[in-house]
Amino acid sequence: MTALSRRLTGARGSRQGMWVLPLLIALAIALWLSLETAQFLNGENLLNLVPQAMPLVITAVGQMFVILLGGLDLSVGSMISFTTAVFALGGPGWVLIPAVFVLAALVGFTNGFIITRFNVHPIIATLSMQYILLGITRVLRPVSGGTVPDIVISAVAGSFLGVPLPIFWGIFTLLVAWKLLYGSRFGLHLFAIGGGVSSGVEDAAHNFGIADRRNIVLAYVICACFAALAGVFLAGRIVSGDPNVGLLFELDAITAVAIGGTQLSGGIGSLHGTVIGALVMALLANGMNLTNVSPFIQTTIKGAILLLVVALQSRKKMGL
Amino acid sequence: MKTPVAKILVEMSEIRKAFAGTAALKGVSIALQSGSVHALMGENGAGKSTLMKILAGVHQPDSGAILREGRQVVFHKPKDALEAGISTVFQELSLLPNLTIAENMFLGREPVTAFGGVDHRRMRREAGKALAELGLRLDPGTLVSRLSIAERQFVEIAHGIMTDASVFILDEPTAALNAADVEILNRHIRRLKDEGKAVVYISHRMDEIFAICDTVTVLKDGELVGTRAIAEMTPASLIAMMVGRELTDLFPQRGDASGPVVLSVEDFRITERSRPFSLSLSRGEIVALAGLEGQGQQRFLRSLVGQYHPFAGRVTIKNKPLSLPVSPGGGVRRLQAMGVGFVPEDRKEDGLFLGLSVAHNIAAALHSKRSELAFAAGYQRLIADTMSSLAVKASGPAAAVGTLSGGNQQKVLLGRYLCADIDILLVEEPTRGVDIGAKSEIYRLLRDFALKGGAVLVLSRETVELIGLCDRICVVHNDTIVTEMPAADATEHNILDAALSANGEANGARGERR
Amino acid sequence: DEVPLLDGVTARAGDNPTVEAGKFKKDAPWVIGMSHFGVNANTWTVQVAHEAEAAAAKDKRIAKFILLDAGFDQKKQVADIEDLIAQKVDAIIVQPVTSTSADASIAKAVAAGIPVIVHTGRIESDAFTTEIQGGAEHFGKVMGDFLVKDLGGKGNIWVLRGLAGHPEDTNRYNGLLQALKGTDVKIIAEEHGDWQYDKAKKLCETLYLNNPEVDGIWSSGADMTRACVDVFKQFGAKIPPITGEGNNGFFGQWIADGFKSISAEYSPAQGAAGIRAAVALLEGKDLKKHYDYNPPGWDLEKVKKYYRDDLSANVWWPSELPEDKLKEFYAKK
Amino acid sequence: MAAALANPVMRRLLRIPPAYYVFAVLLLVLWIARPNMLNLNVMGIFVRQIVPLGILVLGQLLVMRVRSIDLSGGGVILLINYTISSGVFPGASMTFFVALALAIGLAVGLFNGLMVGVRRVSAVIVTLAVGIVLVGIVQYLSSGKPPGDVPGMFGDIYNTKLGSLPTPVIFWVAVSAALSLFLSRTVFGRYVTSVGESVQAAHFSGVPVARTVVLAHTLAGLFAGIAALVQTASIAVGSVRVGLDLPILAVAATILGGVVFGRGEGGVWGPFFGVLSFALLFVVMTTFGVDEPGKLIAQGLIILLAAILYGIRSRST
Ligand SMILES: Nc1ncnc2c1ncn2[C@@H]1O[C@H](COP(=O)(O)OP(=O)(O)OP(=O)(O)O)[C@@H](O)[C@H]1O
Ligand SMILES: Nc1ncnc2c1ncn2[C@@H]1O[C@H](COP(=O)(O)OP(=O)(O)OP(=O)(O)O)[C@@H](O)[C@H]1O
Ligand SMILES: O[C@@H]1[C@H](O)[C@H](O)CO[C@H]1O
Ligand SMILES: [Mg+2]
Ligand SMILES: [Mg+2]
Repeated sequence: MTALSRRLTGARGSRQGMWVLPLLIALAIALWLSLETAQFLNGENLLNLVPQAMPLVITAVGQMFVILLGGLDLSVGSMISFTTAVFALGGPGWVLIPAVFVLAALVGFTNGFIITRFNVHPIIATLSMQYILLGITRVLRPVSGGTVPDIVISAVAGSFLGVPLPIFWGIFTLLVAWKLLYGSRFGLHLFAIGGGVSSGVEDAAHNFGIADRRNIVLAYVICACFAALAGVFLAGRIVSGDPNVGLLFELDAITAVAIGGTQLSGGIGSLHGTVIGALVMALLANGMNLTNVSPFIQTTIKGAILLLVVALQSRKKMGL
Repeated sequence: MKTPVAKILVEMSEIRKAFAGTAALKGVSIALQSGSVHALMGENGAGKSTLMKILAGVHQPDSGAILREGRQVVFHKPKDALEAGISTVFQELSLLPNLTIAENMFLGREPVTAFGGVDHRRMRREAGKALAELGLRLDPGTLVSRLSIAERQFVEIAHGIMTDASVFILDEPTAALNAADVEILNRHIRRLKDEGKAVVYISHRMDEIFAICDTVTVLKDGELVGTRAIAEMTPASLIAMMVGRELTDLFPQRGDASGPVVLSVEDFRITERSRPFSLSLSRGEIVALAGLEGQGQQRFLRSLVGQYHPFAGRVTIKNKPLSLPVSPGGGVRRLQAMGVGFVPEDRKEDGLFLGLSVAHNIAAALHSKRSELAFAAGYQRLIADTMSSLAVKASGPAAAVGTLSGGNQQKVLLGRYLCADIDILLVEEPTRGVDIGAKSEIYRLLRDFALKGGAVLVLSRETVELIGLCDRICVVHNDTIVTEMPAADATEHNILDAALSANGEANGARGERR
Repeated sequence: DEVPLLDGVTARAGDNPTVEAGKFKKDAPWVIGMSHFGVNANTWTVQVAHEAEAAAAKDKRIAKFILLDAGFDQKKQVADIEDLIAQKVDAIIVQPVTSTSADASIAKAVAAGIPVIVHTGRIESDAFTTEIQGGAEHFGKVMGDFLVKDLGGKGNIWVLRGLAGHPEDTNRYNGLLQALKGTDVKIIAEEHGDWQYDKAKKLCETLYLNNPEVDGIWSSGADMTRACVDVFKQFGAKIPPITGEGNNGFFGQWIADGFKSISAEYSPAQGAAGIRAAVALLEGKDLKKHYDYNPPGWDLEKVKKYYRDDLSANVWWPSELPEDKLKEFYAKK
Repeated sequence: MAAALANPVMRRLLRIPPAYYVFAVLLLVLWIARPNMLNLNVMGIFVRQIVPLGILVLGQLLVMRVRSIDLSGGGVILLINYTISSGVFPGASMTFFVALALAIGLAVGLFNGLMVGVRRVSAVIVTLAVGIVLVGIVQYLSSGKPPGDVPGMFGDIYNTKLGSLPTPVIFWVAVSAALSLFLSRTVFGRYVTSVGESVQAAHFSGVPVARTVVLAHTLAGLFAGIAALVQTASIAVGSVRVGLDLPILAVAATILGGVVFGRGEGGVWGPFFGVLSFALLFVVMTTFGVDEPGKLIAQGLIILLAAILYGIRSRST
């Protein structure tokens, strides 16, 4: 029994954190839904689920990179709104699409630079950035509107060989993230830096000759770029620019990462866990709609399930 | 043995370094020769680690120069030093717990595959080979968080010496190792030397210095005392050079150990499969737990403070039973309330509040006796007394403990328990990384504590220390006590003998580590 | 024969096609879905949900009424509408979060043959089946006209706006600007109070302490008017002409303190109107594509008729909730 | 330069939390632009606006010093506001409501504390989730009974003054002083410092680590309960939504005040001035008529610059 619960919750002393239990929970929700309502397994609904979950999957995966370092990025929500606002400025896709990623990289770089060079706590640095970006977004686009390049709209709504395009967005996101995290020295260095931070020896990785600052900056750049990717996706989905579309999304992203077993103290976590975390949240939202749970009680249920999943993830270390 | 022409690989000249106003190095020069092992000696806080951290690129000197094979170099960061062929095993363990052994060993210089990914297979293979050369049978895929301190130390050493460098710095690599392990390390140091590398070896263990070093440089209070060939030195003259006086008696006189029993352990079984044992500790007595690494001595001690659940047994402290298992969260407090102090071996991780003042560190255990809502006394007097009786070298009680040298940190840690109202001490590694002068002081402190009616149970990897300090020695093997002997009759040889050949099964020194 | 949707709602003049009669006709029982922009934004938004639920409960032909809450999240509204389509509901009522975000999913619903009714907000496309446009410009202009008239076309005003970035806020503000055009009424301070009491109170205190000389206050309604009136009372100052909205707490204040005001109308019963429109379409009745909700402002006389001393500050007028519901929800103990 | 840095007085000065100089600069700006506003009457009113945040910050700094965080404050405030305004306790007395509010705060804080300190789950997520659940409970309850009026006595007390200062402000100062004394003088204060520096070392020196964390969270819950009472008194009516940004703002004010996870150089007064800085920032920006985007950008830049300055300084020492 204890061995089993260890297996499920623990993988204590593993680097992936706890992801089996969230996976079981995701499966349990899916099972419950398919028994509860015929509409869940219906093709149309399953096709809806992918684009519904996609922005969260993308943003959470980006967020995971900085959380693995023991950092946090509260500016991703604003980054998403900002991206849609830039899109709605008008202009051809081949200009706007590269432009938003350059801007995102710049924002991520600024976050990382401030955190590493000036010793500013990530929460403060990225919270400030959240305000600043939101301010700029409101200047660019005081209210929602404008048009989004057609190519973006069709890249979200269309399909290829009968497979809806959002699926390819997902595959692309996961491939890129996988390569960065598991297929490069950078990924290993992220774990190393985060491991040092979480064990209280901030410069442990630095003493191994790892370019810690550069890697930290890079992680924030990656996080911002994934947020921008989610912004591009959302711009295509809501077909306009919107200054509020990303509001509070950073909290959803952090929650998804945490549900998936990645530890906020750094060094422990996994890509698949993060995807599972995002899926738990998306399934929950979709499931409550399909089973006609009253909107007055949906928040409580969502919170309670979060609480449950997290409460089962007891860790060795105390803290954030 | 061929003797290649020795050349100077590194020269550090007139190095100065101050931390927040206090000078750690006041113009020290040192030259490292190829094919030579260079000992760096000095009391705690003399500046040895600081000098080497400068060479490793961790700190930057305030002034002075580093010459690498005659050319001046500047190391801004550790990576620069690594790239210049200088590899370091740091004094403080700094492996990353969430990475595997192989990853730790190759961190910062991982081999890559054709696709740009980390070549894990190669890393494991080579790490496995390196570990095997050090006589370790560990899976290179094991996470470091699962290793014991000694195993970590070995991994750290493996990381440091299995590199393609020409200068190797080993800052107290043997602090957590036992004699057999030290011998393995020495073999490798000799190999490096034969390959024409320069090795800097920092240790407080005199025998090691004389066994493998060629040259010794002695520092005192950040100043260079001198550099000599080991061949010209004797242990006594080296100590004299370090402390400015001859140290006659390292160990204090033994006392009278016939007081009443204060701690008795009966039919104790560490695990389900281990054999039961009993142990008693009397007032005025210092008892040792000896044995090879990982034989259960630490597990036993820590099950008294609740970190482990023993399988069975009865423990009585001053005639009051201690109900087992002890709660993991409250065990330390429980024992403190019964007058028992526990001093953990890893002072950096488990012992000290590195960022807080000496005063806070010393007083920490005193507060625990009172209710949360009670006023916290200042204990200025007691803190000052403790600092002076332990001769803690610090700018004052407000100095952060993390800025003290290793030996002084250890004194602060012991001071915490000595000044609390405690009459039984459970001590792990009382002198890890402590210089010979401080060692002697610590031994005296523990003996004084016993003489005043206290009782001490000590666990240490240094057999000589156990023999010299204690009254009785219990040798632990395979999770049970196999022999008990009066320390006066014990020798390193018969302890090792008992530790190795208990039950007639001849376990290799490096047998069941895990 | 016009379908009565709500007092004050009229078919738009000019180019206004009629929805093909019988196009969405279906036999009862019906399932109607509603995507609410944010049930729990404030007590007004809660009441809209209650009004809709009550109206749906009254019509026995509606077998199921599914209320979904976007929580002011555009992403969620898109997902909510998709989920309603997947459930194959018979009609979808949308209160758009923004003027554009729901466009694509509304088009999707219509393509699936489900009629879509849009109300209390507007969207930029006309993919919907029918809309009851809550006239935000009109609302702001009614307030602005009142101030212009009361100040004799000249004076300095503060502007208390709602949630920045919210179309309702921008459109009401645009209505104000229309009213001010060509007059000598000048905006000397303009701040966002997010329609909330606490934010508006901070703002009014700060503005007052900065410069108490103000001739009138344009408040975008909700709970900001009450806050600003409280500030003037706290300083013992004369309350300048100030605009408000149909909130019972504000009504009580107005009646008690007798300052000059107007109450722009924006009934939470639009929730019920949406249900009626959906029913009309399912019954196969004629509906126009565009309806406007541009009711006149209320003066103190009308306010006195609606004000209920026995109910809490959080009920909004006019309401269609039956008396027992009003009592259940809002009775002061 | 090195010599100057070595001077202990100088080192002390350089470690002053950013909140103090942000406050000083804003005060100077206001003094130049609107000297007439710099009197106790006016300032008292401005400060009163921020008292709920100020009290919430007291709890935040406490949990941050034991390396935790509490994001559930918004939910606590909302739930208490709802219970007082919804009439679910008809005819209850003021004392009852105060006791109820404190009990809710304590209970939520205790729960957070047990989850963080005993079960050792992620503090960010667990307190976020608790906040969501509390908001959800209010949403659920308000579907049957929307919030209504708050007993008049709350507003009456809120509007009183002692001398020329509003009572809520004096109350805030008093509670802050009490916490400051509590932390600097009691054994619990030492425990907080110890746990913040090293959980392991605290454990082995006999600090009841879990109990310290639980108590810190419980007190934070209590402060949230008190903040809720003040907030409710200031609105005088029930609501279904409360600023979700309140806990995050509390974190920001705490960090500006020199308290970060584990370390507490700014004590209680650093974060106190962090809150005051936010109050002044709002006043200054409103005074200058900065528009909404401008406010956001200015707020972000000021927090950032202050943090950068502090970061550079604390690094150089
Ligand atoms: N904690 C610290 N306190 C004081 N100085 C520091 C600290 N950490 C780093 N430095 C100094 O800052 C400088 C740059 O440090 P670091 O090696 O991190 O640079 P970097 O540009 O990030 O290198 P890389 O890109 O390889 O990570 C060095 O001179 C280093 O000594
Ligand atoms: N990072 C630091 N900040 C401030 N002071 C420091 C720092 N590192 C070392 N010191 C101080 O510099 C002096 C030399 O310390 P160092 O660690 O080099 O001694 P050591 O000779 O290695 O001693 P030990 O044998 O105990 O390891 C000590 O007084 C120590 O307190
Ligand atoms: O749009 C609504 C209403 O217009 C009301 O004024 C309250 O706040 C807003 O959310
Ligand atoms: Mg670096
Ligand atoms: Mg050293």
